[in-house]
Amino acid sequence: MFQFCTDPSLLSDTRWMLCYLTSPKHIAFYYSFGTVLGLLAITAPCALMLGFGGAVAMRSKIAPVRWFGRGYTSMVRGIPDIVFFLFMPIAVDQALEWLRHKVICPDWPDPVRRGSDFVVCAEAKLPLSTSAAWVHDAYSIFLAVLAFSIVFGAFAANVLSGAMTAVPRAQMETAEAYGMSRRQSFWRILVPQMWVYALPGLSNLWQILVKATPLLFLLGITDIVYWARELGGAKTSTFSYPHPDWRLYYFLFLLVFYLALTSVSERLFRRAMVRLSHGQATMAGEAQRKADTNEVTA
Amino acid sequence: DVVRMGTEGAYPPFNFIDDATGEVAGFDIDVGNEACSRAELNCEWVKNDWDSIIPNLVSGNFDTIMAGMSITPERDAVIDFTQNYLPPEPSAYAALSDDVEIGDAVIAAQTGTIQAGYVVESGATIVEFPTPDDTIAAVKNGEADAVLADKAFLEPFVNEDPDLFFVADDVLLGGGLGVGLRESDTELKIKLDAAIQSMKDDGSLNELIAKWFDERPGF
Amino acid sequence: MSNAPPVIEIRDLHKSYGALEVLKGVSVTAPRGHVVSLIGSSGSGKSTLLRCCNLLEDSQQGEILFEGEPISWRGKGNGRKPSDGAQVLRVRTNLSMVFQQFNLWAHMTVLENVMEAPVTVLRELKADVETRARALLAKVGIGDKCDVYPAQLSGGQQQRAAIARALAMNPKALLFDEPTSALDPELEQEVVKVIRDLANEGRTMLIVTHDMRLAADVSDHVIFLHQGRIEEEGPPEALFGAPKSPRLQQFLSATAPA
Amino acid sequence: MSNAPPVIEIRDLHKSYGALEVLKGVSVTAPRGHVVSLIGSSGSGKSTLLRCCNLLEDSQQGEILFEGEPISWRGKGNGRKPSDGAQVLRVRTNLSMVFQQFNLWAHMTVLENVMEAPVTVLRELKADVETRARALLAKVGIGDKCDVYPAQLSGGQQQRAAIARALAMNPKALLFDEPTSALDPELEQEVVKVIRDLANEGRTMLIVTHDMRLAADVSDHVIFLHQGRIEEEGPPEALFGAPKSPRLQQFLSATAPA
Amino acid sequence: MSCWQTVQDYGLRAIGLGERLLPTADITLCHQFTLIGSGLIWNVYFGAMALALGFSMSLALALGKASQNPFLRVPADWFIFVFRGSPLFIQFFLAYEAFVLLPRNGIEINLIFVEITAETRWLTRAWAGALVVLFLNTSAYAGEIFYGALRSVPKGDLEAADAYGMTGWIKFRRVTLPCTLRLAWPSYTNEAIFLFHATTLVYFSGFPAWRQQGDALYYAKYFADKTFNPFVPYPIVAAYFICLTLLLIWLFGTLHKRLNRHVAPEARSRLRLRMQLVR
Ligand SMILES: Nc1ncnc2c1ncn2[C@@H]1O[C@H](COP(=O)(O)OP(=O)(O)OP(=O)(O)O)[C@@H](O)[C@H]1O
Ligand SMILES: Nc1ncnc2c1ncn2[C@@H]1O[C@H](COP(=O)(O)OP(=O)(O)OP(=O)(O)O)[C@@H](O)[C@H]1O
Ligand SMILES: [Mg+2]
Ligand SMILES: [Mg+2]
Repeated sequence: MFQFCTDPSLLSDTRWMLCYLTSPKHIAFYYSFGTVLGLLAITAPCALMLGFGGAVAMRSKIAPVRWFGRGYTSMVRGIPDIVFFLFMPIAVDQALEWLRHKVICPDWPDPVRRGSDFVVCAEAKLPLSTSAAWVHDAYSIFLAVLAFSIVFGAFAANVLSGAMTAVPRAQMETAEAYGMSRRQSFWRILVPQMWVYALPGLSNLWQILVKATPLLFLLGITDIVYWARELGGAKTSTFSYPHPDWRLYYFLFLLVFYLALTSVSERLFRRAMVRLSHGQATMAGEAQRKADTNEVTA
Repeated sequence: DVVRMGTEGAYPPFNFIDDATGEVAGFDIDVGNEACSRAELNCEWVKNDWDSIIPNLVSGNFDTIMAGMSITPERDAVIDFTQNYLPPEPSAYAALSDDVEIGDAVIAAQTGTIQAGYVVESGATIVEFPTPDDTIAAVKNGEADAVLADKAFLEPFVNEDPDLFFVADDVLLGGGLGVGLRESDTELKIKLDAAIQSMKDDGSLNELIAKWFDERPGF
Repeated sequence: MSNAPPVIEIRDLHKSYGALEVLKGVSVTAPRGHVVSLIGSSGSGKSTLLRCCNLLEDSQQGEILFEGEPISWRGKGNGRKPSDGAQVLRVRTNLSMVFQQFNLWAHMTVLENVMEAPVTVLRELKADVETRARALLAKVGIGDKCDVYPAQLSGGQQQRAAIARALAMNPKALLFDEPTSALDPELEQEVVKVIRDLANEGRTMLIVTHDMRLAADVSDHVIFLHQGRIEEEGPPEALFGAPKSPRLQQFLSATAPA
Repeated sequence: MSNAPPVIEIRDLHKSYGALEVLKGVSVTAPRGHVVSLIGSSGSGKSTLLRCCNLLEDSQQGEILFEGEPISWRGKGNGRKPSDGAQVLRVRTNLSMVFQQFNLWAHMTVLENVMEAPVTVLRELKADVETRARALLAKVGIGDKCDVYPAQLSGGQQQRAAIARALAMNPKALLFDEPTSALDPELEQEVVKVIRDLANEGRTMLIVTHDMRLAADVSDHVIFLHQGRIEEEGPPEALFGAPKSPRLQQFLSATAPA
Repeated sequence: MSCWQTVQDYGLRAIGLGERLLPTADITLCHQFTLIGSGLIWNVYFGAMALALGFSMSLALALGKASQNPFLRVPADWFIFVFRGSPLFIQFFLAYEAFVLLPRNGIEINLIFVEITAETRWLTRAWAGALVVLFLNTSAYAGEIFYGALRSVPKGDLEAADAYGMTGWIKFRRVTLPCTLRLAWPSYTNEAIFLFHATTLVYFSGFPAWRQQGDALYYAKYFADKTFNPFVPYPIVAAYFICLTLLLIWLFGTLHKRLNRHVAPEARSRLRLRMQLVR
């Protein structure tokens, strides 16, 4: 980074530290924060959408759709996410390649499974072995997002369907009585009202999602925890910047990062909650009414 | 065609991430790059978690493994290895004092390594840690009496830390380091085998060994 | 006109909650522009009858006809359900209900509550509906409460908002479940006026009420329900003036000033 | 007896919701064994007055005295709150309230609803309370509904359960918010009888009602609230017989058969 | 060797009973099922204990957070914030580092007359150390859930309680708590499931495994490592956990039914059906 960093072993402490903290490895570490945030930003809406779909499927009048919804949520909910991530990406990858293989090279003479090997024709590989490195990266990110969304979608489905049942029956009944179709009463009454009940659960889920990002490494993405471990571990003179075991500091730094992220998202959730509790005859709505009252006159 | 080479990037001096470049570096990488250029292959390094490195190889996400992986019969049953590019690597015990009775001591090792398997069979009490760093930390804070790991990995620590000593005798585990390949990938195996052989023949492999390891016999 | 089918016709309706038989064969006919009042003691099944009429509850036996068109059913007994979704929707848009507990939608302001169904169900123009909604809210006397949430209204205000919401649908028939329970006598008179106007406009109404004065004032026909059966029915003058059944006599005696 | 302090005394009470001033200086006195009725149009602040009396809402100005003992306050204006928790408790256990929306606890059966407060607050013997609760439920005519949950009751049944719950506390004074809104005339007469009995037992009552007959029948004193102020008050004969204020005259004219 | 023999040898291996050496060659499905199943003992132990200990703690935290008193609210707020706001395995790491620092010989507590030596060493062992972390973690999460539910309790119910002079503990236990539990139950069920899943992190990245005694995932990884085939052991863990989750859902569903007794019977039977099917 800096001119004077060429031979770290000769540097004074502050300069050493400066060079150390700007080494390409650290830059990669800083980048990985962006990666994690970006992945969260993609995954959360995907998971929410899958969850919404799952919740709707669970309430469907068509039995197979309902079974599918329940099957999906209970399956994925039943499996610890680590276990899921440990073999899911490979399984999805193989499944996709196998499908492509069947379509692209139908007259490939050799079997796909040879002993423990899984070999598809070169044209069916995902991504193609000729593609640039970034394609490989993008593909692994895609798999990671997919795996995360599937898992957290199942949980979101559960939270949302719980929230849907929590909306007072009378409210839906009234909508029906006014001739709203199932669809209309769903979108106009149920969905707006369910958020109040869903928000605490979703907020929890978001926290859990954020806290699951360290598992990204299992999915082949070098995330912040990977780098913290890598950078913090004791470095011998094999490395340019030898130092003892500093993982504690790196982990404390991560702790601060995660706490900051949590506090920002909590603030957003709280704001959303305030908007949604409006007019609700609950303890929160009541507290809010009292607060409003004081505000107006104060 | 690009040959994708899988490595872990967390096991110095075999493979690690270089401070200066942020890319993988180490003995494995040097050997791999040289072998590739001799075999006229276009190689690209891929980092992968140690735990899933073999499954990813067999499912075709990369084509070789060069990650300080020792040739063992179990691994050989699932994947193929080239001839070794490092003779069988001694493993060593490191401890805080040199009067540790290895036979009934608490020995730390990384989960899933050949050393862990060896400690279990030796009858000592084993404590397994997820990362190699943890095993050394465990010895230093007294959780374990000694750590068993590749000597090349331990050497810098013992050399640079006045509290750590090598104790007991080294043990030889495995059949040396080899390049892991899919069993169906015979063509690549022949090419890499030839390249490694030529490196052995002209002594360039021994030079690399000397560069990365202290006083290690070459071929 | 006189040979047009009645707007609402119920024939021999039976309804149970589990083992409790609430309606034991009730028939009601409400021709166009008529006001039919249901009176009877608490728990006699009045609300249940209204809810069945609106198909909010599935009845086990008997027919429900809307403008001469019978509701088509699927299944039998406890499993009986309306089979034609489009028909159910059509019936419901033409029938507006004011609930005993008001059931205003908690997440919408009063104005939104009133505008909701006309805009989303009838697909009317928002601007038109808004004008009408405001006028209706003003008519029931809560024009100044358009933008507050139901939780901030007094009981009577909620009830009036619920009435405005029902009227906004311009329905052919209205079902009122105790429309004046939370209203003072003055407002009650207002509601009576509103109901009369509606009847004059040709709208049919089914009113459940405990207020004999209301029933006597507005109805063309009064039905006295007792334990799930019709004990007596007839024009209000006859029913209130010369009740025949001893049960009704006893019931009405309570109405005379003590 | 006559120089005993009134059970409930409210002096010049003011209460606003935000900018909306709902009570603008109301004074009410209810001596022991007296029944005071509050009438007035919807939104005039009747429910709010009851809620203030029970300290469920904090008022901004004015005094509330229970058996001559003034509630002690902390803070001023919008920040005013009762300062003595023990006192609040004592007042509330001696005052039972029947809510306009009933507010039965949804997770308890009717019997449990009635038994709850006497057992947990007054620490009476469970067996005794149960006998009394069953008797009370029978008295209000829902003895057969002891073991169902509120959601399974009709509106009138819920209201009666709420009345039974209030009576089970054996309170010195009762606050009724429209105790007969969901009741038919017959049941209403029952409630009137209950209220009379209670008054004879020496219990004080504050009743909010829209039912002029009820007010005329049971009250010793009637208060007509209008827009947060007392417009007129007096014994029922005077108030209903010869109303002075034009607003009350207009209000009452609605009660006369149309 | 018969499968029954394998079960006898390895069924309780995770808690140190049975064969000392794990199978290294000729690994059969039976081996995998047995050992992974025996590892499940630890998952159940961690999950059940943390849940049982955490329940009252989380209610206390929720009440603290909802309290007007800043001396209760601020600590509860921070506790929930810190434990909810950081990844579990960072907590494991930091806790382990801290526990290791405790003196090896225990802490001497001098109480004028007697001298107590508090053994602290066991805190570095997973069965105690990880349990402490999981307990604190789940308390924080469930505390937040209960806090949210507490704020959604219908106001009419609370007003009625106020009006009848119910206060403090009685009002809480008789009215607030049942409503809160009822509202929080689905989320709390989720949290319980998450907790059981989180127990797989104990040996995965938290605490060391002694004498190859670990949880289900530890043995699954062991087999994945020995057979190089992730498609057998991990689905076995997954299957075990699905069973465990179904059991949990059934258990919590039964309680949920109790909490929802007042919902109309037709709706209730629907609910029950759904619960039993899967959900
Ligand atoms: N929580 C609240 N927030 C804001 N305004 C409120 C709230 N509750 C009541 N109000 C307003 O206070 C006024 C008086 O309400 P209150 O409930 O006391 O009326 P009431 O006399 O009981 O009427 P009704 O006979 O219709 O029940 C009404 O205009 C109402 O809109
Ligand atoms: N969801 C339900 N489950 C079981 N029983 C019910 C349910 N709803 C109502 N009931 C019972 O059905 C009977 C009739 O109830 P309904 O609400 O029709 O009475 P109502 O005539 O409207 O009385 P009210 O004048 O008190 O409102 C009552 O005995 C009631 O307990
Ligand atoms: Mg009714
Ligand atoms: Mg009121």
